[in-house]
Amino acid sequence: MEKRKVVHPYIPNSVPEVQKEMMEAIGINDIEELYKCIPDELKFKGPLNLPKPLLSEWELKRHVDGMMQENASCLEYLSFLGGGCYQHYVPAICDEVNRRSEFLTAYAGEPYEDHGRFQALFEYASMMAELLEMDVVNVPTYDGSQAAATSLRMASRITKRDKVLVLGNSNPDRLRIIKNYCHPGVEVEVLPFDLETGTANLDLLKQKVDENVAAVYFENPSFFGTVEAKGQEIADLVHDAGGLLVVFVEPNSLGVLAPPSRYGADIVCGDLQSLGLHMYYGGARAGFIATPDEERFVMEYPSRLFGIAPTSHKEWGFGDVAWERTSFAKRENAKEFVGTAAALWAITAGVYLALMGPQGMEDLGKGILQRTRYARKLLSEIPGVKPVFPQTPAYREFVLNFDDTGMDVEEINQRLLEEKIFGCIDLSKRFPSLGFSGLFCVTEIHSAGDIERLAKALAKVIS
Amino acid sequence: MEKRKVVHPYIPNSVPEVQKEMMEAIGINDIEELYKCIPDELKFKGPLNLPKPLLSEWELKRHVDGMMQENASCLEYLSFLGGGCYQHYVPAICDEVNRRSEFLTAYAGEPYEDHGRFQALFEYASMMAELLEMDVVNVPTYDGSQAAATSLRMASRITKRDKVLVLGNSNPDRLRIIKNYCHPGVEVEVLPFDLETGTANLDLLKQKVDENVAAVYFENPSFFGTVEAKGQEIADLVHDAGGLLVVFVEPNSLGVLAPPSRYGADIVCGDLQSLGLHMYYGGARAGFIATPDEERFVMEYPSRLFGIAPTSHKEWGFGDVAWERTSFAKRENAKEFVGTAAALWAITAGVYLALMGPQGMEDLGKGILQRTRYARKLLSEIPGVKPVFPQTPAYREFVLNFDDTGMDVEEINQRLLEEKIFGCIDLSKRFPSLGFSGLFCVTEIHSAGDIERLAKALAKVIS
Amino acid sequence: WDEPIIYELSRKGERGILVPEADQVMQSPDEGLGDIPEGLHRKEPPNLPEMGQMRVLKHYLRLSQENLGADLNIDIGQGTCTMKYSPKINDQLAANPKVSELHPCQPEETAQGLLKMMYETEQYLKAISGMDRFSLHPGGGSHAIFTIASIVRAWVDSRGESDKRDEIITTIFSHPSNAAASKLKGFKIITIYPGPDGRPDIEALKAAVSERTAALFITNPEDIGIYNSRIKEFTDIVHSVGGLCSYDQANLNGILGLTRAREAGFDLCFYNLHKTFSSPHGCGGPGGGVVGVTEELAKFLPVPLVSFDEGSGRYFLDYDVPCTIGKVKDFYGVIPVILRAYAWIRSLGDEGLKEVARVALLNNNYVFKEILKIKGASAPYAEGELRMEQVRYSWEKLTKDTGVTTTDIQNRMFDFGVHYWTSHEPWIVPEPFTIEPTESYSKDELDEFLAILRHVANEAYTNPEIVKTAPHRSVIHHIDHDYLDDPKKWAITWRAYKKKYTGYFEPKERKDG
Amino acid sequence: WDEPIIYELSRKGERGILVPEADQVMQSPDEGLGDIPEGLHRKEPPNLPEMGQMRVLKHYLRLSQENLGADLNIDIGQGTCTMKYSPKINDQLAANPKVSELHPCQPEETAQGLLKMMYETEQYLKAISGMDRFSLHPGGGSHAIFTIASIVRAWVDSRGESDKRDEIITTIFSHPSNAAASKLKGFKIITIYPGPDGRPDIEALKAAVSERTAALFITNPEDIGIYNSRIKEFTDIVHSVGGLCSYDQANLNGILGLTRAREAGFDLCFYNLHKTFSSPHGCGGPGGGVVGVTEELAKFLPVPLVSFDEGSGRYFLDYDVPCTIGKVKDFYGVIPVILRAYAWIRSLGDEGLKEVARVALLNNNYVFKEILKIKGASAPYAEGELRMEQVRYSWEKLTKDTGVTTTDIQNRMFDFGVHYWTSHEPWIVPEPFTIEPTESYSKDELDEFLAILRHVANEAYTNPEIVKTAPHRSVIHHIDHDYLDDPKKWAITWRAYKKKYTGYFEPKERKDG
Repeated sequence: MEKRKVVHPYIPNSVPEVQKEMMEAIGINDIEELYKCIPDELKFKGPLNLPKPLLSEWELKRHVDGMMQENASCLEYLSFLGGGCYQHYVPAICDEVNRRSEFLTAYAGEPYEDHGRFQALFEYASMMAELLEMDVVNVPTYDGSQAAATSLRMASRITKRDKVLVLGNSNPDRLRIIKNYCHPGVEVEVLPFDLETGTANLDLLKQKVDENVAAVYFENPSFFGTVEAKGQEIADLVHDAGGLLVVFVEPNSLGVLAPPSRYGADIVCGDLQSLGLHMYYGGARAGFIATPDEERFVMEYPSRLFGIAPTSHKEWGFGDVAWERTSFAKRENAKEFVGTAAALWAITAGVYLALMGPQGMEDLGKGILQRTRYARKLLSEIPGVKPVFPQTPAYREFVLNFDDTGMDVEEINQRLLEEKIFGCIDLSKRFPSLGFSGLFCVTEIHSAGDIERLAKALAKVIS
Repeated sequence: MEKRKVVHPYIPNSVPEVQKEMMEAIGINDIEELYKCIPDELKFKGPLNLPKPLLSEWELKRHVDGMMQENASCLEYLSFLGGGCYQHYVPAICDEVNRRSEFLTAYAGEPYEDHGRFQALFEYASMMAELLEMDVVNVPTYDGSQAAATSLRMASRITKRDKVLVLGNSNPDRLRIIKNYCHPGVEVEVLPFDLETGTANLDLLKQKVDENVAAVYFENPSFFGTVEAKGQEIADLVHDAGGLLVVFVEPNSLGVLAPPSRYGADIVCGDLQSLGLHMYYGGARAGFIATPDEERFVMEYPSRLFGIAPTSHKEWGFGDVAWERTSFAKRENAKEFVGTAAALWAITAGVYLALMGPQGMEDLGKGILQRTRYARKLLSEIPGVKPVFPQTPAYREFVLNFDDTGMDVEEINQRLLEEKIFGCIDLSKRFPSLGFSGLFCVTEIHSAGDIERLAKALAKVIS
Repeated sequence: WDEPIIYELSRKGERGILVPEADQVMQSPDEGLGDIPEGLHRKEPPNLPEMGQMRVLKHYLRLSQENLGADLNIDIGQGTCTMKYSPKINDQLAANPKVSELHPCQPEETAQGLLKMMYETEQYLKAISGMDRFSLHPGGGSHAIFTIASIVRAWVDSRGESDKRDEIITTIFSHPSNAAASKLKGFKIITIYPGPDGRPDIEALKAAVSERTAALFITNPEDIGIYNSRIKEFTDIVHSVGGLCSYDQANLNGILGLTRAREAGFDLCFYNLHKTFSSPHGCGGPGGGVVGVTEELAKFLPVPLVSFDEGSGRYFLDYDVPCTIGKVKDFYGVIPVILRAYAWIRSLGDEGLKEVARVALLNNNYVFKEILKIKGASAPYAEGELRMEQVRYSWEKLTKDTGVTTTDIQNRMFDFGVHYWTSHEPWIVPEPFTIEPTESYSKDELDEFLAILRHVANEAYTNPEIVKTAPHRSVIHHIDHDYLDDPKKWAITWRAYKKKYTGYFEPKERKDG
Repeated sequence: WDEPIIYELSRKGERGILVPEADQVMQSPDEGLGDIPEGLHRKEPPNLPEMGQMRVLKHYLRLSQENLGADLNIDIGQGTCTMKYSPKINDQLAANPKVSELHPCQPEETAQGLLKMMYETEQYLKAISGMDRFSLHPGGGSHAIFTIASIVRAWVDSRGESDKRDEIITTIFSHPSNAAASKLKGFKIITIYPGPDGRPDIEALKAAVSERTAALFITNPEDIGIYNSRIKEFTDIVHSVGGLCSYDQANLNGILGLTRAREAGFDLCFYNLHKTFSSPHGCGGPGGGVVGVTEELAKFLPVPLVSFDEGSGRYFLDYDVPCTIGKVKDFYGVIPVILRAYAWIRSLGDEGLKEVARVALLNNNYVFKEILKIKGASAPYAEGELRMEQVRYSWEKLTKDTGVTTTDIQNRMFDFGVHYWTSHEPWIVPEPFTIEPTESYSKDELDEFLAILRHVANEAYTNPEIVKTAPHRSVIHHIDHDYLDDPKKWAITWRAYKKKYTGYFEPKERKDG
């Protein structure tokens, strides 16, 4: 019995009769003639070592969903994990919009055919600009870390200096990305943070900032959740030395916290994940960069920038601003490089901001501050648990120390897991100076009951 | 502390300032003036006895999803339940299309604004027509049972007779719907089926069919899954007496089985659930009615019928055929009544048929026949289990008898449940003549492994 | 898009999706259909289109874009239908596989979440209506009316009055299904017309009632948006002759939480879940109708109900309904629609639901005032009074002045991307249109709609031709209606079309030739 | 739609969504921000639009309809980008909360399904490429190139040749990021131009290589669709001077399963998951780039890799990469994109993947033959030869004949609802356009696209004005590009617009006034 050729739903012209017709039009007898330019010794002749295809959708779905069944999600477990990826609520409209075929499958169309995409991205930039109080915002980069690294490269080009200072209370993985991205060409020096407060060590900064420093970089809130209150002093310091201040900020804190532009930041960057993106195991990221509307800044962006322009019929038109900066136009003579990054997430973040509005962002920020305070206080009351940086205000995340419990953080987490709780990020190895410490995170999705459940479980685990 | 008024996201004009502005335009001072026409004694003044609102989406989602978490779905349990609602695979495109805002939230627009809806429904009817080999298909009714009941009412009006005969191997719930729908005006007599074969008792029919009978009705396959092979004899019988043959058919069997029009059916009806609709606990239904393109049939439909028509610019136009039949036009002088029923499910079924094509429907039907045979055989080999109607071919469903196991069906099901299997529909009470019997169902989603898992569990349970 | 009929896209051999093959062990050695008798084999494959998956998707995406859904336009032109916002979160909740992949016959212990949701929904509906028991089964408003008519029928029969009580009274501004479904259940229909204030004439009712009266089926406020303040007198009159009163509350939006069926003296009522309770309309369903009754009539409801067993703490399907009419719908109701309604009620609560009604009234009366300022427009009946949640207007004067009809206006409104419906038949109000702003639209959107309406009305006076020849910007142009009403010409399927025509509507054979 | 800028839709006080309030116990008695120092309080709320939920949704739905996605049009006009069908089932699989709601730091034992998927994906990519190890981290093709450049940099540094090996060779028809990202990593760029047959000039390569050569970054077939049969010679030449060879396989579609990077002598390669492997393009990301390397270079890959521990039977995040360049991206890669690629590979298997390439070639050469018949069109280089998966064409003759440019043609193509892109800069090929039919379109759709192209080319000869003044049916009309390049005029946000303009582009103050 001859096996019928599979006509695959994704490949309409795998129908043999159609292929024959098309081959005739081309003037060949065999599809293999189409790749006779590949030398025989380079032709791959064997079967690829792949599993049997799952030809029907049902089999595919059953297989993949079955595999994913082995995961336990943060909807099933109660999670207090943060450290750069956050479980915020994603409004249904965000999913609705970014799953629309028209946005999901569009790509590089021109303003005339993809007017909606240009407008949506312009509006995204406009809303971010208001949140940040900056006049220029880019079409996003791959992630916040890329945005941070590029911000520092931009600062280096603008100041024509090749050294940057970054605070040691920054996300350590982000610093690895920055270091690789800046090498070679820009030297990255990491400055220890103040062990007492978890924030900048101003004295040290005063020593370090000089006329070779292109920029000082810090994160607000820091990796530890501590809020940096000395922004203006740092800005003054670096500005006096002719350098720039680069701040990585959590945009969802800006309903209540002052934007970095208010304390002197020249370039502000960050990640959009908290603005309407699901966590996706850390796989949904998009980085923003914001600057003043000055040529010296704008011309150093590697990213695409969408501007608004008049049309012959008085509509709102859009297009690429200063295209000639980009590697699309200038190859190796461009500013860094640009490619397909994360536009859909920017549209989504725009939807998020439009839904939230000023009041929503304020409610969100306030609610997170309230929960952070409550959780830190409640957990710190557990015998053996000590708050780290207790005098420093915290946003969303905070550090607890377990030295007095006689248990290490891994063990505590393991025991919490049995209670269906994802506990904290273990800081012991990466920040040995903090002892056996863990980073906890709360967001607007946590009710008082959730936090109390954690407190109870933690008390039980370490008692 | 005064509580701020909630401005609800679904009610933009709940903003107090806006309300004030609008009240001024209307010339009132208080919204209550708008319903002063409601007499005071009818005004409801207390609070409605409702739980506290879940104002944020997150709380709502957490609450509802949490509640649904108490359900165990047929993706988690292995299910062999049928009996009128079937677990077939729903292609992703079906969901994609029926979740599109443009289809989901459209309603009663005219052909000029909702051209797409009219075309999609016309195409649905066209594809069903081909599957059924009938020239007229309606915009669907609430469900297959409603379609069956209306088909019988139509037959009564066409023949001007007021009695219908229905076979007792039909879905008993459907018969309840038919009886209520036909009362008063049309007498419904249920004829016992042949206990040997589970199909029509031809001798009995010969006695019963006379010039008072508007129609004979049977289901193919029957409620027991048995395939009725005597369709043409029954058709001849009723036609000879001047009546009509109404057949309720499973559309997804028609890739391999002959459509009822081929064995003399005058009106064919059924449900669309098997064509791309999720089960929804029995909540996704749509009924179709198909007839020849003859005025005496067409003018008796209560449903809307969409026809194709030319336009002034040679496009394909659409519109309502013979609108004056409907209760929208004629109130109590119309054919039965019509209202919002299940249009979206028809569009979905159309998508399903377009995806499947002739080959897909054949593959589907063949695969289900193969699985039905395999499952019936495998399970019948278990000691104590006897096939019912063993000589009659079956499609998708079949009946097994457990008299020899010493257990009743409820108990067997309960034990299977412990194995995470939804076993069978218990027929013991509704069909006592079949003893302790259960109705099993297999579809294309069942692999040999699934069926073997059931066989193993069943053997274990009853041993 | 100039999208062809799907059959024009077919190419032999293409596949849209593949079906899971039976494993080897299940395949028979022969290629045939096993024990299926030869005569039942399908000889020729069904003539379905053959298309790759992407092309199927593209076809339907393009068709979808050729629609004006409530999500896309300012959908206040479809009066009586309450085209409000259907929250996307509720669609998401209903799409949960823990809802969509449940079988109606699976053990009740494995469907407790869903049963609880149904049970709770009933409790909320009871609170909103004052009724004692609800059935969630019906698939829409007309189906709910049919269910009510079936209950009235069973009630009449149970009293041995089948031949005596055979009349149902309704009003001309109540939905046509009130008359049609009652007729189907064997009742004679008496229709009451409005008095000068637009309200059903109470004298006409008094004249109509008798010991033959089985029931009154009435809406209030009716489709014209005027609340009948004497509604309690109406129900009293019907009760006085021993009849029942059924309240058509398909659209409850103007009085939600402000007044209830119970206090107005009704024995039965129903709501459309796809109107007041926000489930989307789906191009005409699936919707949901829920029927509420007093304790006395609960024993007639269709089975099963959803009840709670205190002992086991479990919800269950309750078939213990002694005089049940049986069933009206497969299984237990339109679950995804019921779930959406549940979620909607939960998201708003007591105050929110009342705010819905209040803002629906506010929006409507704002629009009402503005439309009355448009030259050529009027709102018959009850002059000087405000309206409830909608208004039936008339272009009578405009038509007289300009020859432009409400249908012309309709076609022209499409050019501006908004939906506009005339009204249910018969057109008691001449050249009617019905606007129902609901609570979902902001003042700016209402103003935009009004601006379009004003513009088109002005065109009727200044440039009537452009209105009469509309639509100009639709996907298609003027449709020849003759092809929809003439049995020789109509084609309800492509199969029928191919039998009657070749090419573009070229008749295959001369008629009467 | 004539949809305003979102700020024009704002109405003070409206809300789009509500945020879960902190429970009473968590609220502080004061209304303030607790311990946040006064100076860090935000004084004025951010100027975001205030809109009801339905209006936000409507705004974005309308904008979405103003796009031509691959799902909607015959998207073969975007050559080099492989605009193939992205199966909807894969979107559905990626939306599973068991994927979307995972935190990257949750215990590995609770993410085994996902880790296994990532591990298996790597195995498939190894089979397809012949490479020994893959990193799934990069967020797109350019990012993958950057990662490769980082690895080359680390490799050079590790050999103590930082100052010596400082040149990277690429070709003009390779993606611009090959040059740009290498430059960023401190290399000098040497660009090879094509010989008369369109293939990179091997003599130029020979002249370019030296002990300064760090690596060759090359595409094959290049963007013009011509396969370089001597590719092995190229890699041999570079190896002979001790350099590495990196294969830009962003677009693998023409040779998938037919020939591999390994056999062609490459040390590194990468694929774009949003091209060949079908993940949707998302208006320009999120995409995915995966980097494959030989065993020798695996130690430089970014951390973590995903490995399998035989002992415990568990997959884990493997940080044991001795010379790692560190990290290039947050966490572990674009998970929803990787999952789609996994599903796509699984749905096709060995034979299916090869059929993809075969049909991509077939479709392209069919279109190629037809386009060459169009007056004014040509395909420079390699005359008489067939092409691989795409072709770079030229309207040079048409422009000479009629004055109509490729940009004019582009604008006119939009009027017919299809996308058409010119080409990457610089335009070595005059008046270029690049067509890549992929395997996703049926012959009928290719014919439809060709018919439109033919029609527009014909218009250029018969009615050039209509082409030059296009688009005529777009949502908007001719855009003044001066506002995009002049710093005084540009406005990249609404905030900037409001500072520079009032009304419709009325300057706020005279320049140089």
